[in-house]
Amino acid sequence: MTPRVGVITFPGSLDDRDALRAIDYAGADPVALWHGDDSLGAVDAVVLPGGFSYGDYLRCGAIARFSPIMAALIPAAKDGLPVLGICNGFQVLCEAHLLPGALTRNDHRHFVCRDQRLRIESNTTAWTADYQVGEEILVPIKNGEGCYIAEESVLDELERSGRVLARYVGGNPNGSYRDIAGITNEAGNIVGLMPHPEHAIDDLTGPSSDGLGFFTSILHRLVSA
Amino acid sequence: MSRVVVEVMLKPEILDPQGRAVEGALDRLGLVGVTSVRQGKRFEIELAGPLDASRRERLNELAETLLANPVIENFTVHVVEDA
Amino acid sequence: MSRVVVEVMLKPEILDPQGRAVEGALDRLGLVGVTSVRQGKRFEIELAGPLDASRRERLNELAETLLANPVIENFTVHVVEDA
Amino acid sequence: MTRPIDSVTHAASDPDADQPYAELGLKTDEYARIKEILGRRPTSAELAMYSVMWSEHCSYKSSKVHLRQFGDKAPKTDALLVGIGENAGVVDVGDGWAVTFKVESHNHPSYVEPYQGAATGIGGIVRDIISMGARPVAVMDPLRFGAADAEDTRRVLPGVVAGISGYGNCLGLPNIGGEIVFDPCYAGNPLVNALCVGVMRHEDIHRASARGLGNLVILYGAHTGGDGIGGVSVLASETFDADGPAKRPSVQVGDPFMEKLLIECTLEVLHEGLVEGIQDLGGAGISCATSELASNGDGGMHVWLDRVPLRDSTLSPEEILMSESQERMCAIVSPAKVDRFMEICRRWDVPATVIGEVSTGGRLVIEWHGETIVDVPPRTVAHDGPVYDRPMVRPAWQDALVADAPTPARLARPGTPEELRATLMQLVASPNLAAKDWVTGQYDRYVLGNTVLAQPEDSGVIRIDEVTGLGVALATDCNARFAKLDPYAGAQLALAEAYRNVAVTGAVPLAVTNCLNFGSPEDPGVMWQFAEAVRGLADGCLELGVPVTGGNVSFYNQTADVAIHPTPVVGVLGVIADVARRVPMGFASAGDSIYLLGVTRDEFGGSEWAHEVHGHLGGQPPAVDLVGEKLLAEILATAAREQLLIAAHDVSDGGVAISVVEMALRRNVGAQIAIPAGIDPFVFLFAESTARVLVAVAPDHEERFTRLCAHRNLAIERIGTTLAVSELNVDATFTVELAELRAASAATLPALFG
Ligand SMILES: Nc1ncnc2c1ncn2[C@@H]1O[C@H](COP(=O)(O)OP(=O)(O)O)[C@@H](O)[C@H]1O
Ligand SMILES: [Mg+2]
Repeated sequence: MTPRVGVITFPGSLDDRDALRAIDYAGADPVALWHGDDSLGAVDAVVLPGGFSYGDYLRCGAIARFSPIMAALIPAAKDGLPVLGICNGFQVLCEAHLLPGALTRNDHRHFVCRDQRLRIESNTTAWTADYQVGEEILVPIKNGEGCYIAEESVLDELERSGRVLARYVGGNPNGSYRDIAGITNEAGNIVGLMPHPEHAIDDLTGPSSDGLGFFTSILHRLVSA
Repeated sequence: MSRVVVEVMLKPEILDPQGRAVEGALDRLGLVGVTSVRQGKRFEIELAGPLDASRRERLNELAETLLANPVIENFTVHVVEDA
Repeated sequence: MSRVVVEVMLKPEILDPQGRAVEGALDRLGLVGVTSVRQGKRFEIELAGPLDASRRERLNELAETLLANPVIENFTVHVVEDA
Repeated sequence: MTRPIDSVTHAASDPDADQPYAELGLKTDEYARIKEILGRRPTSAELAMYSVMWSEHCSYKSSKVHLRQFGDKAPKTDALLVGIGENAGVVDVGDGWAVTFKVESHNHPSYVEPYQGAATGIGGIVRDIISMGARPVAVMDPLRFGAADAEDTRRVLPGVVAGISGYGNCLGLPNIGGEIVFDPCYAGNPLVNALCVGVMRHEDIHRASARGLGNLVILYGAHTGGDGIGGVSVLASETFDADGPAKRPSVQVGDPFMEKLLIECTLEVLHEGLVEGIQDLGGAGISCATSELASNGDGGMHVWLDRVPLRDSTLSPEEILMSESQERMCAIVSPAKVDRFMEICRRWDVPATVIGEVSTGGRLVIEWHGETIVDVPPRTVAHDGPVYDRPMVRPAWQDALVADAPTPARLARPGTPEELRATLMQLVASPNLAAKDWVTGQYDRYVLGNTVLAQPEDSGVIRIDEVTGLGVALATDCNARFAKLDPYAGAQLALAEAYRNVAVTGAVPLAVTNCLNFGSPEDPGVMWQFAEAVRGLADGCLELGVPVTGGNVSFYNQTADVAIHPTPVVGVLGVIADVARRVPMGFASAGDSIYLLGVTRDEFGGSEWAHEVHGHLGGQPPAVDLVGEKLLAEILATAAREQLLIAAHDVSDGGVAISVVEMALRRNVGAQIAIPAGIDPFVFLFAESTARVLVAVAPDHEERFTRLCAHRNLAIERIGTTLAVSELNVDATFTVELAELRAASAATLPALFG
C-alpha cells in the first residue's frame, strides 16, 4: 500500500497545499489533517507546513503548539513517527520541545525570501536518506524569524552527534548560529528545516527540483520499512 | 549608570490582533475569566552616567517619536536608576 | 476584576536584533551614552473576579509555557489588582 | 448620560434641527437634495450614510462623467463575464476558468501610518476579489515615493514595504510584481496602490446583491470598532462632554490572520452554495455594504444595528454605520442554509451574526434598540449620488513645459566612450533603475506553489490549472513624467508598457484595470489632466482591443496647491495557454543572438536620463505606437508558443542599455552589443522610444524567428550576442564587468533604507 503522509493545517498555515503537492509528486499518498482533530488517523508520517499559524502572533508556533492534534502528535513523534517541520513547522517543533533551541527574529530584522543554497550534512534521518552528505541543493527560504539559536553546549552536542542536518552556504540569510538550516532529534525521525523543500519540486515553480529528495526519502523509508 | 524602562501599548481603541490571539489561547488553555489581553512592547535602556535634564528631555522626545507611534500607541517612561 | 502584567524579555545572552537597532537609532538621534537597549514584550491581562490560588497557578504555568519561551526568554508576573 | 436617539420620528418632530452637514463634507445643495429625497431632514444616522456614500471616494462624483468612456468605448470581446460596476471585473480565460483582478489606492492612510496603511490596502483589495467568489492567488504593489534620499521617504518607504510584506505574506498570497518609483512630486503624497488577482470557475461567480424576501443578512469576520470613522464623530460630539469618549482613531489596523480565516471561510461557504449575495466591507463599512446590497437586489432590507458585535461598546449607531474596521464581510443567506453557514464560520473561528433580512417595500430600514434610525431608498444612497462635470482647463504652464525639449543644445549628452560608460553606471545605480531586491526580498513569491514568474521579471505569471498549464500574466506600469508632459499620451504609454510587459512573457493581453492617482478635482488644471488621461486610456484600450474591467480613482493627492504628477497606473492581464512556454527575461546561455525589435528614435522627453542626470522634465513624451505594440504582442505570442525565444525583455526606462544590463544580470550571462550603423550611440543606448523589445534567440531558431518578423514587417535588427564571459561589451566603445554592474545596482536601496 502506498504510504500515507499527513500535512497538518493550522489556522494560518499557508504552505500546506504545497506540502501536499510535494508528497504527491514524490509518489506518496497526501493526507490533509486538521489542527482541531485529536487523532492523526492512519498516517505513516507527518509534515508540519510553513505559514503563520495563528498569525504568528505572540511567537511563531507558540499557539499552534497547543492545538488538539499536537497532543496526539507529540507522543507519536517521541515514539518514532517521522515528522518534518518546515519553517513555521520547525518553529512549532521547537516550541513543543521536540527539537532543542529556538527560532528568533532574523538578525537583519526583515522578512527574507530568496533562493538559498544548502549543504546536506546528514543523510541518516528519515527525511534526508536520498541525499549525499556534502551535496549542495538550492531551495527557497522565506521567513521573518528563522534565526536558529541554542546554547553553546546544545550546539556542540548537535554537531558532535551529527544532528545538524543542513547548513546555509553562500551567505547566512538570517543569522542562524553556525549557519544551521535544519536539525534532527537523536532518533533521526523528527526533522526541523527552515528552508522550503516543497517549493523546489520542479523547475517551473521553484528555483530547482532539489527539494523533492526530502519527500522521496520518506517514501523510500516507509516503503522499505 | 542609569536605567530607563519605556513601555509602549496600543491605545485602547486600537485593534490589537496579537492580544486577541493570546486571549483566545489563554482561554482555550484553561485560564477562566480572561476578559481582555493587550500586548505591548517594553524597552530596557541603559545609559552611561546620570541623566541630566537635557538627556531626560531627549529621551522623552525619542520615546514619543521613535519608540512609540503616537498615532496608535501610548507610552510611559520610568527612570529605574539614575546614577 | 483583576489585572495582571506579564513582562517577557530575551535572556541577556541571546542576541536581540531589534534592541540593537533601537540602540543605534537612539544614538544617531542624539541620545548620548546609550550602552544597551533590550526590547521585550508586555502583556496586560484583565480577568473577571478575584484571583484564587488555582487561577494564579494556572496563570504562572501559562506565562512559562505560552507567553514566554524559557529557552530564550525570562518573564515576570505582577498582579496589579486583585478584586 | 445617554444621548437621545435621533430616530425618524424624532427627525420628523424636530424638522429644523441644525445638522453638521458641512463638517461631514456635504455641500448645501447636496444636503437640500437629501431632504428632498426623504421629504424631511435626515436623521443623524442617515446624514452619516449619505455624507460618506456621496463622498468623492465612494460616489466618484467628479470622475463618473469621464469614466463612462471605459464602457462606451469598450472593445467588443466575449472574454468579459462581469464588467465595470461590480467589486471587480471578471474575465474568461478558457476551459471554464475565470479570473478577476483589480487595483486600488491606499495613498493617504499610508502616509499617516505607513505600516498599517499599506497593510490594510492589501487587505481591502483582497476582500474585493473574494467577494466575487474567487480565490485570491497573487498580489502586486505599484508604489511611488518622494525623492529617495528625502528624510520622509526614509520614514514612509520601509513602513509601507513592511506593511505589504507583513500582511501579504501572512495571508499566503505571493507578491508577483509592482513598481517602486521615486520622484520629488510624491513628497507628502506617496502612492500606495495594491492589486489582487483571483481565480474561479465560471459557475462560482458571485454578485453583490440582496435578493429573496426573508433571506438573512449576515455580518461576519472581525468585530466592529471605531476605526477610520474620523469625521463622523462630530455627529456625536455635541452631546458628549469634553473628556467624553476616547477620540476615535482615524487609523485602521489590519489583522491578516483574521483575513486569512475570512478567505478560507468565505470560499467554503461559497463553494457549498450557501450564499445568495456577498459584499466586502471597505470604505463606509456597513453603510456601503447594506445600501449597495439592497440597491443591487430587490431593494428592501431591514437591519437591526444593535446586533452588530462591537469591539468598543461606546460606539454610537452613526459610528457603527461608518466604521471602517477591517476584515469584515456581509453575506445574504437563505434561512434554510444559515445553520450550515454558521457551522463553517465556527470551524474557522470567524464570528458571524445575523443583523438583518431582505424585505419588501424597497426601503433600507435600520433599527437601533427598537427605534428606526434609517429609512431610505437604498439606491439614493448607493447609486444616485451627485454627479459633477467639473470645469477643466489646460494648465497655463503646459505649453512652456512641452517647449522645453531635451535637445542636445539644452542638455549635454555623453559622447566619448568614457562618458557613455559613466552615464550607464550612473543610471544603473539610480534609485529608479537600481535593483529592487531590498524591497522584493521581503515579499513571499513562492507560497501557493504556482508562481512561474515574479519580480524582477516583466510580468508576474501564475499557473491556474496544474493539468493543462493554463496561466495568467500581469503587469502594472505608469511613467508619470510622460503623463505630466501629455496626460492623453501618458495614459496610453502606461497602457502600452503594461501591455508589452505582459506580451514579452508570451501571454496574450486580455483586459485592463487602472488606478487613477491625481491631485484635486477642484483644480481645473488637474481635472483637465484627469479627463485627458481617461480619454487616452479609453481610446488606447479600444485600439488594442482590451477592455477596462474596473479600477479606482484617487483624487486630492496634493499638498496645498501643488499636485503630484498625474499618475494613471495601468494593470494589464494576459492569458497563456501553457505556462511551461513562458519566456523569461534573462539571457541563459552563451552564443545566442540578441535582436532589437522596433524602431529607436531620438526621444528623451520625460526620460530617466533627463531626470537622473539633468533633473530635467520637459518636451514631448516618446511617440505612442499602439499598432506597433499590437504587432509586437502577436509576434511574441507566436514565438513563445513555438518556443523560439530564450529570453525577451521590454525596453523602457533607461533604454536599450538598461534592458541589456537587466537581461545579463538576471542569470549572470554576459553580452556583446554592436551599435548599429547610422545611429548615434547615445541615442541607441538610452532613448526611450516605445514598442521595442529585446530578445535572445538560439542559433537554430534564428531563421524561423527573423522570417516571422519580416513576414509581418516588424523592424528587427541583430545587435549582439550573449557571451561566455561575465561582461557587457559595447563594441568599440566600452566594457563593464557584470560584477561591477551588479554591485552598483544592488547597493543603492540598502544604502538608503538598509
Ligand atoms: N478608474 C476606473 N476605471 C474603471 N472603473 C472604475 C474606475 N474607478 C472605479 N471604477 C469602478 O467603479 C466601481 C466602484 O469602485 P469602488 O468604489 O472602488 O469599488 P468597491 O466598492 O468595490 O471598493 C468598481 O466597479 C470599479 O471597478
Ligand atoms: Mg468592493
